[in-house]
Amino acid sequence: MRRSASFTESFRELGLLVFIVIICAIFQIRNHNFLTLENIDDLLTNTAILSIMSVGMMMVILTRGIDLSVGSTVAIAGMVSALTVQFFRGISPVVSVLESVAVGTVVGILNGLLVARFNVLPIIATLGTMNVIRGLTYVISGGAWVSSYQMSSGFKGIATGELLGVSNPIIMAVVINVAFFYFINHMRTGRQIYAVGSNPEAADISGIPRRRIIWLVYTLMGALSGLGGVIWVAKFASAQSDTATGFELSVIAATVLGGVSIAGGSGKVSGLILGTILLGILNNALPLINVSPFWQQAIQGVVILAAVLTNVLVKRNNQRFALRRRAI
Amino acid sequence: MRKFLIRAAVIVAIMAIALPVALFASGGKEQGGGAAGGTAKYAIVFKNTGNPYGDRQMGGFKAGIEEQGFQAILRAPDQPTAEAQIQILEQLISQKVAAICIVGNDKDALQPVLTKAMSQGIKVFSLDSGVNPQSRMVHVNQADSEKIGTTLIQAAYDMSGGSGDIAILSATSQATNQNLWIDFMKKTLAQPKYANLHLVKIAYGDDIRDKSVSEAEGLLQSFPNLKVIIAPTTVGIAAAGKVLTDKGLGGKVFLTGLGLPSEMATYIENGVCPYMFLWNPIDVGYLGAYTATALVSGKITGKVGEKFTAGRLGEKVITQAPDGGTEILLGPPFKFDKNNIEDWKKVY
Amino acid sequence: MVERSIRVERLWSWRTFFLQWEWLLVLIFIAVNIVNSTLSPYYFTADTFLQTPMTFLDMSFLVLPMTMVIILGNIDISVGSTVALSAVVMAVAYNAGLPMVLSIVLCLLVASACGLVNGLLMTRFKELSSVIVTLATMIIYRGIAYVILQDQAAGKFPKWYSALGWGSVGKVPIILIVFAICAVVFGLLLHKTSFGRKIYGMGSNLTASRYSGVNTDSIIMIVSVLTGLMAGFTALFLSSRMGSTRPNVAQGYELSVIAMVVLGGVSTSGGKGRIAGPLLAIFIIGFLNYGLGLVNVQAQVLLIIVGLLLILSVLVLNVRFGGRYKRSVPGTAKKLAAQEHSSETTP
Amino acid sequence: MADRILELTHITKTFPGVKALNDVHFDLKHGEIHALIGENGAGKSTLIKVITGVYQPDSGQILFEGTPVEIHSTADSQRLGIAAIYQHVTCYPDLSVTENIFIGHEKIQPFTRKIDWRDLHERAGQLLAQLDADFDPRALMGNLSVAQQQIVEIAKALSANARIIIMDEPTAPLTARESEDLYKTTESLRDKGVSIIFISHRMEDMYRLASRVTVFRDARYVGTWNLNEAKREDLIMAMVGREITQFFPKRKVAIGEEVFRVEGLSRTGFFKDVSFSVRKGEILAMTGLIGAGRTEVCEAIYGVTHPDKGHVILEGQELHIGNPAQAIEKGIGYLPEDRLRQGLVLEWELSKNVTLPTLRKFATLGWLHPRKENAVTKELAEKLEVRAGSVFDLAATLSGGNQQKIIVAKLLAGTMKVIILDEPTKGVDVGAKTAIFNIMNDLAEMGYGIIMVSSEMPEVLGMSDRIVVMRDGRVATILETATASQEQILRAAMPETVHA
Repeated sequence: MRRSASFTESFRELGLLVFIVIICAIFQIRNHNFLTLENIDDLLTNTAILSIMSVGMMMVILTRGIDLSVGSTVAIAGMVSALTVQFFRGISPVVSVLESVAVGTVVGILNGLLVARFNVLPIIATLGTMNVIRGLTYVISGGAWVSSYQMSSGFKGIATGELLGVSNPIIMAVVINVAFFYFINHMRTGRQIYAVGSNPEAADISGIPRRRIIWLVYTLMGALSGLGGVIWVAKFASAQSDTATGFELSVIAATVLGGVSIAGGSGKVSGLILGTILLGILNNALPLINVSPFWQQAIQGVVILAAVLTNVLVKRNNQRFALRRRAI
Repeated sequence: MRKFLIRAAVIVAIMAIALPVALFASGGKEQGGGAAGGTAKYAIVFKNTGNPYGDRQMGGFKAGIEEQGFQAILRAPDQPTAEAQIQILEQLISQKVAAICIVGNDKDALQPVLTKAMSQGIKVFSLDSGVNPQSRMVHVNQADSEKIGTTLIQAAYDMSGGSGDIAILSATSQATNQNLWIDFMKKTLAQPKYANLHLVKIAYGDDIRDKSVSEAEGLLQSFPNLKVIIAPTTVGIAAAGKVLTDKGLGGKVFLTGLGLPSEMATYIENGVCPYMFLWNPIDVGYLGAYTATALVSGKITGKVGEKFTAGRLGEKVITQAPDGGTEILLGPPFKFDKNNIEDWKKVY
Repeated sequence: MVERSIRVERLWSWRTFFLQWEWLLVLIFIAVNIVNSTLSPYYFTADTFLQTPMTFLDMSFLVLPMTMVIILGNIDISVGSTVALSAVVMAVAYNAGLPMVLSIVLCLLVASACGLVNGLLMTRFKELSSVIVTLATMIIYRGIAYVILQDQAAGKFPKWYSALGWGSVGKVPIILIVFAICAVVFGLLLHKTSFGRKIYGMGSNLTASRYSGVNTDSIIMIVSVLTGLMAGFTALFLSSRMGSTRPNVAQGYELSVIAMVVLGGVSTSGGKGRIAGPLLAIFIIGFLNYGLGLVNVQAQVLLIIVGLLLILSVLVLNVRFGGRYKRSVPGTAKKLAAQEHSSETTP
Repeated sequence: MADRILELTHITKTFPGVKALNDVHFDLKHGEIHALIGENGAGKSTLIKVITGVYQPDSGQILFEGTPVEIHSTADSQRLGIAAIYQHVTCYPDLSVTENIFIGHEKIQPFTRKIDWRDLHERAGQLLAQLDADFDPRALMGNLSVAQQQIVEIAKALSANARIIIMDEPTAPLTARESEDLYKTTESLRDKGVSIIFISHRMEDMYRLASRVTVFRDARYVGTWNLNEAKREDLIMAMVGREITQFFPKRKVAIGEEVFRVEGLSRTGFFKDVSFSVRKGEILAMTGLIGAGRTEVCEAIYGVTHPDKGHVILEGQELHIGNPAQAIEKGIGYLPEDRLRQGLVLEWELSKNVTLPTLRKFATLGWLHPRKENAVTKELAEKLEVRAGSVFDLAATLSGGNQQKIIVAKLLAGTMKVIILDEPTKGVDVGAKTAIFNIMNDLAEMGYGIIMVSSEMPEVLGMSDRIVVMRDGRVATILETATASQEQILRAAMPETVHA
């Protein structure tokens, strides 16, 4: 029992890892500049936002939910913080970050309200907020952009600054992932997120505050999207109202690819990180090798499907395994 | 049940509120729409909303129309798709506008709706990013495509010191004007003078921020001794500027192309991009405005050789366009560098 | 136990009749039209109601099958990509010299094939939620479209083809006629045939339907293929209206379509809703866009309005059906237990 | 009364339209195993939920060790040391055994707020050891067998050092061997001084474990007996409310030639070469302990699952049934065990429910004829004496018995040759039971071959012509009812070890 259990858990991460190694090898063969420190730095920096937000998405999906509004949240949070910087150049980047996170949190709370309080199905609730938030972004920005020169260097430093030669986004992503790992694996609330997703009714019976947990995850998702927003805007030194359109799907894809089950309750941080990295490589490294850009999507889709299907097949195999062991 | 009725009432109420809110919110943009039916209405449809370049262009158009005492309608879909533009054009047709000035998201996809407009006596012409000759009377070209090609190559030549690898970072590979310019660049490179410039790759950033950045980084990784990046698209050039700045490659790899002063100010000031070019979108729109009125008044019909006076821009003449149609040329691209960027970055 | 007779005729009351969601939609529809016509003098012209639908109906073909999909308790977000792929294949085939008629057939075939693949994946891998399956195929289908057309545009269709999306029979646009026919067909399928009955059964209680001999797999397959087919229709009219096609057409259609279906009062937890709702929703949103477009309202303001409409409608529905029997919806253990009891204990 | 740890008096609880508990009493002594029996819907589960604080009673009093208490939440009941092990095990399949045991009250390190896993795993290991379970506390709950999961639930109760443990039908999903292990565990708990409320349908459980038994019927309190004084018949009578004998109106019908047989049917992990046959007009009872694989066999025949080996033969020709649709086509009808999940579309009208399996008969080229549906529904419903006002009533609004009749109607609407009834009388009231038995007789007379799965001995002996007894997924024996005795059946059903 124990062996098979641990076996199945580790299997997917292993598979992902192998897969990553293989494509890295291929890329390296096709372009020798792929595995240079500098390029890896680029790659990780570009993946940082995705990684940060997929953490939030993992929590949401663990509770059997989904959040389509994250792309719009990135846009509005980024836009608000950028506008503030434009008018008060002086303010410290820390404030901008906090501001952006705050905006994101508000959106998150709103989603949480709809899902946890009014029992609106997550996909619908967030589909609605997605539109509303996107529209609001246009309205508050009046359609204008905030350009590089209107941003203080401190603000842009949020994304471009470095610590010990590692760029801030990477550091933030790492910190958040570590913190998340600790939270989800070693703290009561974290485990209760799993519990709620794994068996909602049991959660009610054993006195877990299900609604509050659900509300919490959407709020956190919003906050992380807010953080993603400010990094995004600082990174590209330009705030637009159509920022990160369709980004929600990348985030969801990364999470699912990382083996977080849409049915809720199961998924591991290690898998999440690998999934994010894999998607990051697919997104950012394909320009390097001379794969025509038009193949990129097709490749992505196939990889995602393959990952999901292996997951199912492994599970089935394991069940058959368990049945054989059963005494008749 | 009663609860339900209440909610129902709430919804209808919200509808009633939402609509005025909508109108209020849009009050700034829409130019009195149906309100004053009297004066003739001239419409411009840009690629998508939330694009300052477009705002300037539409601004210029508005100015041009209003100084002639007419009414301007400024429209743009929220996504840069032809589908959305078709819907808007339909709405303009039902509003019986006098002329439509279209900045196309797709060369061919708008042909049906535009021909429909023309069949109803609406004067149709394209601006900046053109549509095919069958679906327009004339095209207002912001700058001579050939001139853009040669100028950019010349710029690369000067920056690189006459030899080395150069790459092009374009928008999407189906963007008509982009491809036209790239063709002229290639032609120019064929001349013996530029024999030592090697065009190593044409990358497509699809005018999407993150994609353009990845593509720019890809170029730098794949071609270590790259000398110049030419980005004839505002999004692409800004992305490339950002990448070069962050990597501290200013002075090693040079950047030029077509960009918005506001977006590029930083990179021109820090020397990553010694200089770049663009026409003045306000003038483009302004010229569009006078073309529209000229077409409506019948002063011009879109035939080669016709002349008309375009307000402060003086006299303009219709010439043969490379794509077989006719066009009106604004003039040579304008050069932005350290000396003038300071004044322009605030304008657009 | 005394022998007593069981009624077979429905008790009909005005109250229950008018408390149906569709009536609320009718109200909204009227409200929209009033607002529109007060806003713009051009709105209430003779042919508005006949001609306007031309501008938004092409996408609406997807609403019909999506209604079925959602009543089944599934969801399909690959429709937009299916439209793109089939449209691209058609255009390429035509430009390669295939006669237009055959190209059209090919388009419909490709679209149906896409649906078939979704169906196969969903029935062979029941553990997977339809969201995941269609998320993957969504990316793949559009990916293939890009591979085929390499981001170029293809088209230059014959004259008669553009009549499909632009022509009218008398005053009635062809597209409106075709849509009306499709709508009727789907309405009858859903409400008058055993096929529709089974769809509702599966949406309400999949297990029971299975035990009652509903061939769940084949139903899912048929619905998926129908979805594909309708995506094909959308592809036809869209490319006819655009005179050419590109791999990036119909981007984000899936979400707009789902929004319409939900606004139409179809519950995403399955088993509830009627075709009439989504149909009304199509015209509400369509005319709203058109009317506000006439007074040149910014596009993004429409986003907000539609979003609000969506959220509010779902809120109302949740109050209306208070989440009864919706096991998929978070409902408290108490509610479930109470329900168990209501059907367990003796009267 | 100091010897009572828990005492409930005059408890009443109503749900919209239903009285789930009607002025009931219950009391529990220190360190006793007290059985609570009654048919489904008699109110057992509701009482448990009242004790554990999931529900609050509308009226009545709860005394804990003689002092009145109010239990508003599961947290409250936990504080009192009350733990429940529910009928459908309420575990978290995606979490580890340790977590399932300690969730909610994990040990937290003061400053880091970190859960101390090492300590928890250790304690979990110890608890499991006490219950001499052999599996690893780090294993995923989802990978354990139901029996092991119940051990975990018990460990969970112990971890909260519970003084009262409530077991709601714990043996239902277990095989005989697993049940036996559970008995042992339960006894050891009692010896540790834990008081146990043991809810079960099964006489075996009760006589094996309990010292006292309380009987509920139709949400009412019937009485409490000491088991050494109470005779099985008395208890059954208390449960169902009448002399048993009078409601097995088995009629003699002419039994024809064989209509249906299965040979060597096997499915890995569920049952192994099962063979039996049914004749026209015959009622074949299929019994055995729950978990012996009876339902699994039926579902395999009906095409819900697919057997690995074996033959299904109807009227001489072999069938290969891929799904229920085909089974119905061939004339095999099945009345599933779980009425609510498998039998009915609760939010549907009766007529729709009745015609669902045989829609083809009510449609030409797929086009439905509602009038015909309603007519047939009315006819069947009246024949089966369904208590309903109209064919448009929602299935959810009917009582258990009437719902069961509707499901029978679903079978009758079609043309069946063999009908499988899985626990047809489970949780239906007495009147309905008799009605259903009469229906079975009618069906037999019409020449159907009938397979009746049942755990209720009296029912098996009372209604069948022959009895297939299953044990641990195999056919233990096939008996002629005329000569069969209860002891014979039990001996066949139970592993020898039990009765030795």
